[in-house]
Amino acid sequence: MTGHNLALPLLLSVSDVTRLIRESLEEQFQDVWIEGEISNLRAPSSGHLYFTLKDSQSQLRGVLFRSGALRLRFALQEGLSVIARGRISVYEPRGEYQLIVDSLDPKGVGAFQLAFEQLKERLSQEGLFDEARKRRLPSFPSTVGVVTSLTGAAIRDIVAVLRRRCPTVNILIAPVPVQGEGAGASIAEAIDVLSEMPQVEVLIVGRGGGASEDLWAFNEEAVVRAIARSRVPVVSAVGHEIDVTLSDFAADHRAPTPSAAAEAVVPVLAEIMERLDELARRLRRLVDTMLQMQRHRFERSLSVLGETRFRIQAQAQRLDELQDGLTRALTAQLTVLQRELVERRHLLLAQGPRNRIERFLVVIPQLCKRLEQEARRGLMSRRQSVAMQMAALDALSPLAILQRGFSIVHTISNRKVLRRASEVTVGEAVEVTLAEGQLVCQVEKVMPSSIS
Amino acid sequence: MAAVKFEYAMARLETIVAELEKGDLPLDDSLKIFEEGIRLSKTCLKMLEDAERKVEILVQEKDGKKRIQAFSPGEDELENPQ
Amino acid sequence: MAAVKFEYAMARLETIVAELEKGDLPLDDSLKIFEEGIRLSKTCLKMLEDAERKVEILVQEKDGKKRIQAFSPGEDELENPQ
Amino acid sequence: MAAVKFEYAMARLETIVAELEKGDLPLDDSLKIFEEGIRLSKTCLKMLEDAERKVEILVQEKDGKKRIQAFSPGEDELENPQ
Amino acid sequence: MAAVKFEYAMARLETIVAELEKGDLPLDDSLKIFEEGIRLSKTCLKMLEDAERKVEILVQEKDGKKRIQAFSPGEDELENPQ
Amino acid sequence: MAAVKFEYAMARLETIVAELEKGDLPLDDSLKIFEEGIRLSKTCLKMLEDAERKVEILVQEKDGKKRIQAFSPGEDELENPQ
Amino acid sequence: MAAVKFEYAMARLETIVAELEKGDLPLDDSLKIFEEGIRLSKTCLKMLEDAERKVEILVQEKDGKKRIQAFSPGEDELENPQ
Repeated sequence: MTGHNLALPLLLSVSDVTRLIRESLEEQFQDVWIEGEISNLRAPSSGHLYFTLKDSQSQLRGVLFRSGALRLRFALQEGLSVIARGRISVYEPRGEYQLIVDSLDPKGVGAFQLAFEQLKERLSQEGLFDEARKRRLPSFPSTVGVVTSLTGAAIRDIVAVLRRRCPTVNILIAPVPVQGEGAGASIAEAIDVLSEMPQVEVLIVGRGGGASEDLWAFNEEAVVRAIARSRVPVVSAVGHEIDVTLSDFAADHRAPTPSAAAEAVVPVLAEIMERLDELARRLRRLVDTMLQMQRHRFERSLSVLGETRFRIQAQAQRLDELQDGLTRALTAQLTVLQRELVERRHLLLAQGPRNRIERFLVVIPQLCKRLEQEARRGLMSRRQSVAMQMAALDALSPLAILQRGFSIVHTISNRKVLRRASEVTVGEAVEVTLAEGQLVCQVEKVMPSSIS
Repeated sequence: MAAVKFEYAMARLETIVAELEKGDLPLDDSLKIFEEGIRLSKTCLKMLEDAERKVEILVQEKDGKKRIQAFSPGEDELENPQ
Repeated sequence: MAAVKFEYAMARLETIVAELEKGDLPLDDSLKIFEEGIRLSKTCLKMLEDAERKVEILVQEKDGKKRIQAFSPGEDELENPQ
Repeated sequence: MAAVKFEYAMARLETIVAELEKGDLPLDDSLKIFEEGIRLSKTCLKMLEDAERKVEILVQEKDGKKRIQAFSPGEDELENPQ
Repeated sequence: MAAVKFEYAMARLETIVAELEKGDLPLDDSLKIFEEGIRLSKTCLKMLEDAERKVEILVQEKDGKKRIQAFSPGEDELENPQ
Repeated sequence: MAAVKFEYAMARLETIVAELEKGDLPLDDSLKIFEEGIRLSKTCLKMLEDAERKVEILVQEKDGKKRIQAFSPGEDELENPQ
Repeated sequence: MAAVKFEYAMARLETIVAELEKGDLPLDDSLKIFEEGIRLSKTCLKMLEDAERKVEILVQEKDGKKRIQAFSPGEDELENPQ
């Protein structure tokens, strides 16, 4: 805000003036410490934290960028008094000035908060809050230990939920004061005692909601350490969901409310019973199924085994066929042979000597007939020849002259035909042959001259 | 008769006929051969008759046998062991 | 008879017939072969008849057996051990 | 009978028929082989009939056994130790 | 019987039937293998019947046991120590 | 029974059944394995029935106990020290 | 009851059911774990039935000793949580 600013041109754009204001502010408020109370806290997903620092009269917008926000050791809360350190700047798009925070420390709660932070830091270094230490809760404890006040809603809620969910569970309560002087020591002792009791399987440690100072006992080191060394898993249930204590960090399980703790510790018995029932049923069903399957498998094998009979019967059928074939084939051969034999016998009979015999029986009589004919004809012709000669002889007979009256005289003594009378002597007997008959005469006279 | 062959007789007969036909034989010779011719012709006739009879007998014998055979074949075989 | 072949006899018979037919045999020769022919024909006929009878017997025998076999196969086997 | 093969007999029978068909055999030879043929045909027939009978007996025997087995399997096993 | 394999016998029987069906065997060979075939078929039948009986007995035994088991499981175990 | 595993017996039975189903075994072999199969099936059946009976008993026992427990929980504990 | 953890029994039961579900166990093993399963389910049931259902409180005596005593803080309060 010096005079020479007046040397600026008369007409400035909004941007120009905003830029000039920013430069001016940044120059003057480079590193300031500001005390105030957090309000209008916003934590968008970017990780930057936006809030307003206020006191009784004024407000100042502030922003803690993501890197700074991650460095915070406590959770930034509405109404928290803090000492912020940073620089003033202008957010030009809106023309608003704001505090850009470098570091932020709590103010107001002061010693408590600091102790909390210091203890938390220390125990954390010791590894008390390590995730690896956290134990699984028993799924079905028979006895649940409860460390809380007998007065107040917490114990009521816990017992009611436990009984409702799991009527069989035993509940062992260690009543303790949960706020005020000595509360922490009582709580720690109760945790130790209950955790050492053999029947106890899980612990619930907690109380109902209240002011943050009222919850302080659960930030005490003794309580946190008792929780950490408990023989059995511990469920913490302090205040409401937003209330965070060191007990919560040390517990094996953090429940937002006492009711929630009771729910976390026991299952619903009805569900267990149902599960048990179901398992028993499945067991039975599985065994039945298995037996049925094996039975089925067995029956199938058995039925195939039974078919052996059919296989034998099939063989028997084939055998029958072969037997039939055997007889049929041989009978067929016999029939063929018989037919051939019959044919040959027919041929034999047809070609037998009978024909020839019959033929000859015809031929021979014919030959005989010819024989006879020839014999007779030969005789006949001869007879004719003889007859012819006889006829010729007859025609030429010297005796033919006798018919004309001649006669032939010949001597009886030498049968000489007489041609001369002198050839005979008187008294001699001569034979005279006539045409018919013969005469024997005696010569009486011989006359030698012829009759002329 | 057996000695005189039919054919010889016939030949002689034919010669005689030829001689006679020539006619130049004395009567007594003619008479002689004429007579011989007559005799020969008779002989021939006789031979022929004998032959005819024999043929007849053979034929009858054959035919007769045949007829008899038809009734008693066994006996026939016994009577004619050939 | 066994010695005389039927075929020989038949051939001779035919020769005889031919001889006779030629007609130039002397009478007594022709008579002789006529007689022989007659005898041959008888012989041949006899042979034929014998053969016929034999064939008859063989054929009948066969048929007879067959008929008998049909009724008593066992006996038949005993009677004809071949 | 075992000595004479049926097929041999049939073949011989065929030869005989062929011989007879040719017709140039002497009568007594043809008679002889005819007789042989007749005997062969009888022999063959007998062989066939024997075969038929045997088949019948074997088949009946088989079927008979079968029927018996159906009623007394135990005895059957003792009677036929194979 | 144990020595004769059923399959061998059946195969031989098939061969025999095929041989006979071809029909070109000599008669006495045919008769011989026919007889062999008949004997084989009897043997086979016997084997099959024995097998069938055995199967029958085993199956009945099984079924019988089953029924018995239903009433006295303990005894059954004693009778059949496997 | 303890010595023979059900699974082993069933596996063998199934092998046998498969062998029989293939149908290419000799008769006597198939008879042999059939017999084995029958024996195995008896064993298997017995094992199955024993198992079924055991399951039945266990299940009934459980149900029975349950009912008894409802009336006398203390006694039950003495009888079944687990 | 304390000795046998209910959870352990349940877990084992689950394992058994899972084993049986896989279905690749031999019959006798299956039967064995089935029996075990049945017994486990009985045990679990028994544990539940045997549960005492106590609500107790740890009380500090005057002498500093701690004592457990039954607690029935306004039953009405417990039974009717708002």
